[in-house]
Amino acid sequence: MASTLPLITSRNLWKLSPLQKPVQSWVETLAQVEDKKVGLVDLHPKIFAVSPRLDILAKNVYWQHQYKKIDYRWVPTRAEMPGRNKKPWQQKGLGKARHGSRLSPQWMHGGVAHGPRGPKSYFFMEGFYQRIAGLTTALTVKFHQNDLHIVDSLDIPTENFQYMEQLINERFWGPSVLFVDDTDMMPFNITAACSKIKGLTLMPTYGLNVYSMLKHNTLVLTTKSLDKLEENLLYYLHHSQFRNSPFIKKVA
Amino acid sequence: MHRYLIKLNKLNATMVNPSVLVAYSSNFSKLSERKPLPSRPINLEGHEFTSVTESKEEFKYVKKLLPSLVVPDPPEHDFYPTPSGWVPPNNEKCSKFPYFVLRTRFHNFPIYALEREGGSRKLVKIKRIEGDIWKFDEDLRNYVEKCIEKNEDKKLTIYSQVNEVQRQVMVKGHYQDYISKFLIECGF
Amino acid sequence: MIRMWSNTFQIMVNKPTYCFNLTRGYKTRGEYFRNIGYEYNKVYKGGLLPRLDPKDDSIPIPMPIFKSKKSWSEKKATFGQNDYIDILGDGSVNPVDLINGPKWLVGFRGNELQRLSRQLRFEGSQIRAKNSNKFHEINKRIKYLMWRYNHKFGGLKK
Amino acid sequence: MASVEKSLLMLRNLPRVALNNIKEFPEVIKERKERHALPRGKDAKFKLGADHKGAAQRMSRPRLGFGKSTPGYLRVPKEYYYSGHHLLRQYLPISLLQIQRLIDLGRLNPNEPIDLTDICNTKLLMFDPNKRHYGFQLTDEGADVFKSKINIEVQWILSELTIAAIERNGGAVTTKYYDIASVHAMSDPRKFFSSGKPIPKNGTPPLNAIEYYTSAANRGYLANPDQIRMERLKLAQKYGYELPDLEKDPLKDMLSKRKDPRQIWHGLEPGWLVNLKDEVILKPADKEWIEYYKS
Repeated sequence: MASTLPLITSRNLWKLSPLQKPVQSWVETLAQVEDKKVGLVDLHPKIFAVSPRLDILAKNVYWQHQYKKIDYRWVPTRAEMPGRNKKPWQQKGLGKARHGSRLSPQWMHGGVAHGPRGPKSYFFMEGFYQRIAGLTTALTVKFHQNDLHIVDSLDIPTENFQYMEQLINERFWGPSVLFVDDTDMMPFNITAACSKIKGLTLMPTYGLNVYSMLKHNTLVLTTKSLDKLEENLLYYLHHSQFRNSPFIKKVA
Repeated sequence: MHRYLIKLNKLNATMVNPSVLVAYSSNFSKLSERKPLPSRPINLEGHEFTSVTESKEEFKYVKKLLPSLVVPDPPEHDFYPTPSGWVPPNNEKCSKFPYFVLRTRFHNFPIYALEREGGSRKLVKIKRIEGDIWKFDEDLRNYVEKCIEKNEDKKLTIYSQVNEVQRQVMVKGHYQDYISKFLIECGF
Repeated sequence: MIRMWSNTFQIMVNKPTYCFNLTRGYKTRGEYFRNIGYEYNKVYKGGLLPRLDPKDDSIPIPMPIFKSKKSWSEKKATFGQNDYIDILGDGSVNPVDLINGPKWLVGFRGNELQRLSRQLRFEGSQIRAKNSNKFHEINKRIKYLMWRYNHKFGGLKK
Repeated sequence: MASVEKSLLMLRNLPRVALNNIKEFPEVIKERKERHALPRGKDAKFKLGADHKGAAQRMSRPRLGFGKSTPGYLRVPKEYYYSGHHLLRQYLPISLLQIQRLIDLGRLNPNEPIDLTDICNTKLLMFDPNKRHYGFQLTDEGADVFKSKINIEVQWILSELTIAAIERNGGAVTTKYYDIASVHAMSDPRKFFSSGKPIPKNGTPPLNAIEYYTSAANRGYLANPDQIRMERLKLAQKYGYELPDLEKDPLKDMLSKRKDPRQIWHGLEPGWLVNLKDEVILKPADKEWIEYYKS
């Protein structure tokens, strides 16, 4: 059983402006099915109480789809069609339509006029601070819709997936849950349990992104990943370097 | 000299990447005769290197050159405003208002003077406004109108546009000085 | 082929029932009755000969069998992972380095002319050595695009 | 009360935010669509800005500047304003007001000599040596507001007022030339040290700059110190302020700290190698090496 004493009572928030009040959240535990609160934690208002700009979320999701997308479709034009290109029949006298080549676009098996042309990339980089705003807005929206739960650690007693199902039903978590921990190697039990149920994914903190947060119904953060998240986001929110210069790819 | 440099590259981050050594010939006309250069790693055997004296004390000068990129908190001054006119936020004053304006990461006010249509339309944008934005807009306009009356003894009405979703106010006319005075008086 | 007792038009189920997707939220397919009383092939709607038998109610073009979208496959569940690795990671990795694709396209966007000339710069010598026809076609296409972008449509890039 | 809390409260009653119910602002979507759309309605019937038939519609007119008897590049007279601009040296302006604000906010340390690296480390200005930025020039905006005692080293000074403003408060200013290699090193020390190159030896100023850096009026680093002392007195009388005596000043050694003409950082000599990983400085003992890097 989890220790009766509250695990975590307070966290010092870095660069907290006195004008803003911190937001508070429960700390739960996965050690048992019933929902037992294990502590109370302060969350930084600059990350978890940001004005919910859903259009920034839309921009980030659009960027996540586009910047990696490479379209490999390709069709030959009439100039690239294989085979001979003789005039099908004489110009005049047969009463038929005049044609210069069998490979023009109106012919069957002819070339394509304006078809998709070869590997095409849709790369662009969303602004650096737009992406940070995307992360903070997604965290704020998740938290204020009761979809963000903070746990002490991802260890569960058994590797049986029914345990996870009962836990999720008991606590009214969404059918799909995103577990985020600070380590690369997740504990064995939870990986075994989550691999059997569709919709439960495990992710390290550096893998967190706006699309996954919106795709999964609930987001479960461990306290360690919460600290790492706040530390990184606040580091860049108080960074002295202007980072809005466009991304310049180093030519090979 | 050249042989010496090769060894030192291994000391720091970038190892010499063999694939970089492959040279692409840009002109394709004479390409068929020339084969691309074989890429082979640099072998370091057979080079003798000079002796090096190591010293750790002088490294403190190097540390001074690599400060953290985070903007530090401003130091305590004995009286405000400082010579350059900077005033820290004053908590007692600002608790009286139902709104407040956060500072930028460089501890300045988020007031930006903009120009549209090549300079014929002058605007001032105030960002990062929290709390009741409509009340803030009202007080701001009254304050600026009073300032104009006092300083330039002209009766003017100030027009402004409130963007509630983006927490911003756009004021017509370059009155950033009066606006910053207003924010200082509010203690933000 | 399971055929309902009445002659009214129903969706024919030409595969055994195990193909229904268990996670599907709605009733199974066979339980709906649609277009009751409508005989599909009674009125000739044209189309290639031979004409369809009016008494035969089967659909000329079979409906695709329902397949669930598998929206929780491993690839889809972790789509977008590591997109913010330069912010949440230790700053040494950039999401652009994780894009896999042709070398001349990763981290680049341009119209066809720019893509082709960049492809030549990166892999021109290898393409020429391996596939001289493709090399010739690329150059031919570049010449045509240069002409089109500079002379057609008054400079509007189409 | 319209505020962030209100919008967050609203969120509690709205359905869960998911991929299918978020969208950008309608204006942004409309504006993005209109960018590529063809004209509709009354504009549609014209021929996309092309005239009626002939070369104008078929856009086969000769390109800009051609078509007349003499082509454009011969007809239009040429003025060589920018000839050789790519060879000139550029100095980013930084005003005394900005320096004072940086000192007030603790981003510049007034108790240490300030040079090009410290100003670059504040990342206030977009300093890029590839654009032939050779350093910073002090401008006199905010001269009367300036009140701190600093030992600053810049690359160019235009007006005497800036020198007077600094020396009135008991500070010291020198102008020093750095060649482009050392400017590359000084603008981003971390990147330079991780590139594995030895600390560069600063070159001598080019011919057209020697006269500037040797004159005491500009507090050049090659000027004679006695003449500089004399110039300080002249400025004090000209601008009517009482020149504080540097000898009795408690910060005397900091204020009089100068770099060797070949040196680019305080405490580090050219030719040394810095190993960031093991935090160690390597001083080669090769005779030929020492000879080359001896100032």
